[in-house]
Amino acid sequence: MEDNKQTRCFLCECYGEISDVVDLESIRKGLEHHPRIVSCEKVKSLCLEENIDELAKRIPLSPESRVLLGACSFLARGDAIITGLQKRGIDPKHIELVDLREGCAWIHRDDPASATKKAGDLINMGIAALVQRNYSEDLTIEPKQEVLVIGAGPAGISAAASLVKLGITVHLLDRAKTPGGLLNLIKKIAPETDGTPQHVEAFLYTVGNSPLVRYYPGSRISAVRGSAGDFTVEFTSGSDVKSINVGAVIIATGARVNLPGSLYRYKELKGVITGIELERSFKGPGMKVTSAVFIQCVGVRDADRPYCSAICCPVSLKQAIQLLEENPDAEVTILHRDIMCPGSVLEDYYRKAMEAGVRFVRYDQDTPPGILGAEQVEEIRVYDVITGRERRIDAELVVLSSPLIPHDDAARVAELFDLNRDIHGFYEVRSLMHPLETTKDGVLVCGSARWPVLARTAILQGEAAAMKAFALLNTDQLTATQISQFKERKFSLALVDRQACTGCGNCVAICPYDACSLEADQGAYKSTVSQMRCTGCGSCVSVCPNGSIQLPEQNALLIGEMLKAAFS
Amino acid sequence: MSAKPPHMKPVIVIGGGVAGITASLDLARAGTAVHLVEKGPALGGQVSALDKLYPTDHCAFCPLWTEVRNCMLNPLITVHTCAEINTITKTDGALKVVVDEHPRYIDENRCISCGRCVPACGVDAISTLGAHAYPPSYYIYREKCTLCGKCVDVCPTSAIDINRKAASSEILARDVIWATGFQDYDISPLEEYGYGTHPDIMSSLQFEEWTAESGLNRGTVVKKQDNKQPASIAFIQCAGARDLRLFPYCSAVCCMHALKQAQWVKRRNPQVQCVIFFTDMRAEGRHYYEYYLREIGGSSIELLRGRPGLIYPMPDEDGIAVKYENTITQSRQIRKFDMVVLNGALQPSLAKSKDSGYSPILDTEGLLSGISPTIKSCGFCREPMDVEASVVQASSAALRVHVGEEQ
Amino acid sequence: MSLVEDARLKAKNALEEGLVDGVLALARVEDEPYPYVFEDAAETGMLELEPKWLLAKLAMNILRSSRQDYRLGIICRGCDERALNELSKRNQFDPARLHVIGLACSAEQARICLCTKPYPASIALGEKSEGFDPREDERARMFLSDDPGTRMQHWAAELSRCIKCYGCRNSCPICVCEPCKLEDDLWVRRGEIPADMVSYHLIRAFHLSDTCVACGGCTDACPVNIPLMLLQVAMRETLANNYGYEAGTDLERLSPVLSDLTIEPCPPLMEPGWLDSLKVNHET
Amino acid sequence: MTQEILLSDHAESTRHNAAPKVVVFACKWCALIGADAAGKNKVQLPVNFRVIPVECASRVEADAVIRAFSSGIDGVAVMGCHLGGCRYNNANHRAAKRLELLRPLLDTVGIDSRRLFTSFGTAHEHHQFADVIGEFYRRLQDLPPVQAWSRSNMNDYRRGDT
Repeated sequence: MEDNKQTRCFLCECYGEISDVVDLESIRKGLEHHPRIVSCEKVKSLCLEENIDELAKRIPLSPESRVLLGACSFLARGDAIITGLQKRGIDPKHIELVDLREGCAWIHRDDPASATKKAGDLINMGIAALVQRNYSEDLTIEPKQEVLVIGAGPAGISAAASLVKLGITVHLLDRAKTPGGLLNLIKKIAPETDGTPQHVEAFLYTVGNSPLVRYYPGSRISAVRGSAGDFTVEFTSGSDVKSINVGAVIIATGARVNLPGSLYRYKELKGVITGIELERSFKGPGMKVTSAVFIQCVGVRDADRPYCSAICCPVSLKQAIQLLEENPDAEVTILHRDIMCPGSVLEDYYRKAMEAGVRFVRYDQDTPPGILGAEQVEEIRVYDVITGRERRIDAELVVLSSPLIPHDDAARVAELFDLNRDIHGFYEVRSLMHPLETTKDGVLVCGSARWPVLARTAILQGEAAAMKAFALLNTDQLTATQISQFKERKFSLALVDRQACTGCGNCVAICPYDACSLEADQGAYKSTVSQMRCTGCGSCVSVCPNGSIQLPEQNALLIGEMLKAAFS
Repeated sequence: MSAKPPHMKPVIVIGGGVAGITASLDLARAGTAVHLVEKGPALGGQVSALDKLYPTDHCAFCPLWTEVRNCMLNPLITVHTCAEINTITKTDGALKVVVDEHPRYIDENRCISCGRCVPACGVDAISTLGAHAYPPSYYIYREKCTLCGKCVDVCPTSAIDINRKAASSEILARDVIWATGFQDYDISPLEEYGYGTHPDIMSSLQFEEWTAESGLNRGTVVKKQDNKQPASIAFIQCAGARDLRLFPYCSAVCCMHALKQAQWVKRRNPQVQCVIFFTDMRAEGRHYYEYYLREIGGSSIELLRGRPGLIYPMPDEDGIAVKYENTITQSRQIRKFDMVVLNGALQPSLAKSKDSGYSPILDTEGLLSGISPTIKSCGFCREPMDVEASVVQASSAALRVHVGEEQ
Repeated sequence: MSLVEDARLKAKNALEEGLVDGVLALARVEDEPYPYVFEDAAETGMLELEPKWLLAKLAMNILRSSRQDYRLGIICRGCDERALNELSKRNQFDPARLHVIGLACSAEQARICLCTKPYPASIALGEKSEGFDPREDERARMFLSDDPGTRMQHWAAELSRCIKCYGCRNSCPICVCEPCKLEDDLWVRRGEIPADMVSYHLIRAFHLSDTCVACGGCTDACPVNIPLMLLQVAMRETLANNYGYEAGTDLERLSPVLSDLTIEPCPPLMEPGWLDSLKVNHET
Repeated sequence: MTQEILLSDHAESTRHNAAPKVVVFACKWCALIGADAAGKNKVQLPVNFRVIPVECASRVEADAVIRAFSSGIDGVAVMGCHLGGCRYNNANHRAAKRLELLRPLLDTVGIDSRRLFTSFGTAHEHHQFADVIGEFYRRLQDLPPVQAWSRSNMNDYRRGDT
C-alpha cells in the first residue's frame, strides 16, 4: 500500500441531516492520522454551486490526487457534486462517494452510536476502494464513416436513403437482384391512405442516384469481424469476393411469406389461394369475382407459431377493397379471430373497408372454417361466434392470409453477427427504449427481420436505425468507454493477466457480449478481451478460477479490502 | 474531421415523455442543439407514471431513468420543466417560439430533499416528485399553495422562493417536434360506463396509480371505497375509444395494458377474479401474443367478448353491476364486480398554443395529422402507439429535423 | 487370459501398429508400482493395472512437454477419462493426440472410491460394474446426514486437522492454475494452520463445483484422511437434478452455470412463485 | 499500531452481543435504487449491514461470498435485477445459477444456506428493500450462530474442549 496517492476527505454535514445523527467530528479525528488521508475537513454542505466551487479549489488537479466525499447517495445530490467537479476538471474516477445520508444517517436515526460506527466503517470501505482502484485504459478508434445496410426492402432502402441525407457512405447489399423486397410482389401498399408509396419512390430514387450508395445486388455475406466503429465484412457479389470496412451495420433482411401447407385444402382445391397469389393477379390481369372469402390467422397464432404477424389483417383489408373496386357488387367476407388494426390510421382503414361493403365474421380457433367443394371451392361453413350460429357462405375464391416468418438463412446471418434470435426466429433486440439496437453495439435491426411490420413502419424503422447509426459514428474519436447507449460511460473494461491465464475458456463461455476470445500463444491458449465489446459487467471475473481477468475499477482486491473494512 | 459543428439554430422538442427524450438525445448526439420543453416538473411523461411495462414486466422507471439522466447531462440539451409553448410564429426562415415557464417555487439545483418544508406547510402542498424522478427534489404544487411562506424559513439551503414569477423566454428555433403524448380523459359524458358514479369505477391510469408498487398501496389491490381486497375486477376495453361519439381511433395500448394490469393483480393476489370485456384483443406487437397466451393460459384471466351495455353501482348492496351480452350463451347477463377499470379513453395532449398561424393542424380525430408537411410530430399525439413505436417514430422525426426536410 | 495380460497385449499392439508413440500405464519395478510411459513394445510385459493411480494430469503434462505430433495411449479408468474430457474442454491439451484404452474398475474399487460410475465410456478392459452411492458409506453418512448439526460437527472436527499441505489441490486432475487463488493472501490467510475451514476448503470445493469428476483424488491424497470428495456430492447432485449435467461425460457441453436461463433453464429459479430466496424456504 | 485494519481476531469479540453482520452486494440498477429509496423515505433499518455496490449481480464471485462467511460475516445478500431486466444481456441469470449452486456446498458443511440471500428484482422500492432486509435479519437471528466455523473455535476443537 505504498503508492503515492493523495486522498483528501470531505465530510458533509448536510445542514444537520447527517451531523445530527453521525458524530462526524469523531470520524474526522479518526482519519487525521490515517496513513492514506492527507487532509480531512467537515463542511456544512457540498452540493450547492458555491460549495462545489470552493471544493474544486481545494483539490489539486495532479493525477495522484484522490477525493473521498462523505455525503449523500449518488442518486440524491452525489451525482450533482461529481458532475460539478468534473466540469471543473477533476476526473470522476478519482472521486469516491460514500453515502452517509441515505445509507447511514437517515436509516439509523434512532441509534446514533451504531450509525457513527457504521459511518466510520463506510468511510474505511471508501478508502479501501480508492486505494485499490486501478483504471482501465481506454481504447480510441476513428469510426469508419460508412454503414453496411443488408437488405433492400422498404426498411433497407429507407435506412440507406436516410444515411445519404446524413452524408454517410452506404453499402447496400441485397440477396435479390432487384431492390424493393416484398414490395415487388404487391401492387398497392396497405394502407394507401398515408403517403407510403410516395416515400418508397423517393427513397428508391435517392438510392439509385446518389454517389454515396454502393449497391451490390445478388450478393451473400461470408464473414464478419470487428466491433462497433470498425467492422470488416466479406461478401461474394456475383463472382468476385469483396471486403468492406464499415462503422455500423443495419440488418434489414425482412421476412418471407409462409405457405399454408395443406391447411384449408390449399393446393388440393382450385380457388383456394394465398394472399401473395391474389396480389400477383392484381399486378397481372386483375381478379374479377362475384364472391370471395378471406381467412385470417392461417398457420399462425397457433401452437407451432404462437405469435401474431400483425400485417395480415391490414393486407386482407386492402385486397378486399381492391376486389370490391374491381366488382362493386361482389360479396367479400373476412373470417377473422381479431382484426389487428391498432391506432388511428389502421382503424380508419378498417372502417373504410366496412363502408366499402366488406363483411366480417368472427370465428374461434377451436372451430376453424370448413371448405366445401369437389375440384373447385364452392362453399365455406363457419361457426359465427357472435351470433352463435353456423354460417354458410358460397364463394368461388378463398384467400388464405398467412404470416411473415423469418428467412431460411436468418440463422446463418445471426451466426455471422453473434445475434440472438427469439423463439420464433426473429432477431432479438433490446427492449423498450432501444427497440432497434441489438446487444452487439453497432449492429442494428429494422423492418420485418425484427418483427413483421407494414411498409410504413418499416420505413420509420429504417430512418430511426439510420439516425442511431449516425449518432454512433458522428464523432472522429469513438472511445470504448463511451459506446454504451444506456449510460454515458462504461464502468470498466476487463483486463487479462496473460501470464496467469490458463486458457480454460470460462470467460469466453459466460460473456454475454462475446467480448472474450482465446488466442493461441506459444502452444497454450490465452484469453483476450475486445475492449469495444466489453461492457464492464464483470461476469468473466466471477468465473475465472485464478482471478487472471479483472475489472480494474472493481478488482478482487478492492472487494476483499472492502469486506475487511466493513466491520473493522 | 472533428465532430460536426452543431447546427446554428436549436430545435424545440415539446413533451418530455419517451418520444421527446429519444428525439432530443438523437438530435444532440447528431450534433443539433435542443430545447426540451416539458410541462410537468420532471421528465418521464406517462411512462414514468406507470407501475410496470408490457411485454417484459420491467418496472417503468428502469429503462427510463438513465435516459432522463442522459438528457439532463447532455450539454446540447436544455431542459425546461414546468414550461409550455405560448406561441410559435414563422419569421424569415426560422420559428420564433415563446415558452412560458411557470414559477418553480423550489429550485431543484438547491433542494437537498431534506423534507423539512413538508411539515411546515399547512395545506400539504409540498411533496417529492415521485419515487424515481430525476433530478430528485421536492416540489410545491401551485394550485394548493396559499403562498403563506412558512416553508421558506425552514429551508436550510434557501431553495424556496415563493415570489418567483412566471417567466417566458423566446427561442429562435430551426424547427419544432411535437411529442406531447397522451393524457387521461374523463368519459363521464358517456353515462353507460358509469364513470364518476362509484369510487371504484376508475380509468386504467388511475387504477395503475392506485395499485402501483411505488404508490400508496405498495402494490396491494384494495377497493377505494373501503380499502378492502376486491373479490372481482372487470376491465372494460375500448371504453370511449373506437366510438364515433368520442374517440374514433383505437388507442392501441389498452389491450396489452389491461392484460398487464390483470396479470399483476393475479400475481399479487391469485384469488381475485379478473374479467376482461374486449372487442378485438389487439396483441400484435413484438412478443405481445406470447404475453397474452401466458396470462390467459397461466393465471385464469377470463376473457369475455363484447362491450357492456350498462355499468352502474348496485342499488341495494355495495359492488358494481355490469350488464353485458354473453355471445356464447346469446343471453343478456348482469354480473357483480367490486372494481371496474375503464380502458381506452386516452386523449392526445396538445400544447395549448394560441392561434399564431402555426398552431398544429389537427385531423378529424384530434390527432396531429402526419400529412401536414411543416409539423413534425411523433408518439401518441400523432398516432396512438406503444413505447417501442413512439421511440422509433421519435428517432425518425429527429432525423427529418436534423437533415431539414419535410416529414 | 487375465485382465493384466489383456492390457499388456493391447498396449503392445497399439505400440507395434504405431497407433501411439507411448502408452502411459503403471509398471511394477522392485515390486513398487510407478506410472511409466511404455515406448518399447517389449517392455509392456511389465505393465500393471493395480493399484488405482490417477494418470489424467500426468498424461496432460506429458502431452504438453512432448513434441507436437507425439501420440500418447493411456490405460485409463472412468474417472481418468472424465478428467481428461474436462481438461480438453478447458483447452489444456489436444484430445486428438490421446488414444484411450478404457479400463472398468471392479465393484470393490468403486466401493473404496465411493464412485457412482466406475467405468469409462468405451470399455476395452474389464466389465462394467455397479456404481456405489456415496451416501450409503457409513462414514460418509455422518458427513452427509440430514441433520445440519451432525454435518457441521463432523466437518468441523475433520477440517480442523487440515495441515494445508495443498495435497488435495495438487492431486486434483482439474486444478491446473498457477498461480492458484488458495495461495493468495486475499482469499486464504497465509501462515494459518489449520487452513481456515471456510475460505480454503469451500473456495477449492466451489471451484470444482461444475468440473469435479468424483475421482476421489483429493480424499486419497489427504494425509489426515479428510473425505474431501464428499464436499462435492451435494453440488454434483444439484447439477444432475437441475440441468442433467455430469462433469466429464460430454466433450462438447460446457458447464450449464455459464449460460443464459433461456438457453439452459434452472427449474428452482423458474418456478412462478420464486421471487427471492426468502420467499422460498430451503429447509435443509 | 497503524490504522491498518487487521481483520481476524477482534472481529470475534464483537460478534456475540451485536446483531448479525450482513454484507449486501447491491446491483446499481435495481437494488441500490431500493436502498436509496429506503434512505429517502427515512425507513429505520437494522444497523449492522454494509452495502457494496456492484455494476451487476454477476460481478459477485462465489469466492467473495465464501470469503465473507470466513471473515465472520453472518449473512450475505446478493441483490440484482429481475431475471428479465438485466442491463447486461441476462448476466444476472449466470449469477442466479452460480449462487443456486453455492447453496448445497454451504449446507453440506453446516453453514445454513439461508445465510446467503439472493434477490432478483424484488427490492427496488423503499418498502420492498426494508421488508427484505428486515426479514433477512429475522431469519439470521434464529439460525444457529456461526461461531462453530470461526477461527478461535477451531483450536477448541483441536483441544477437544467443546
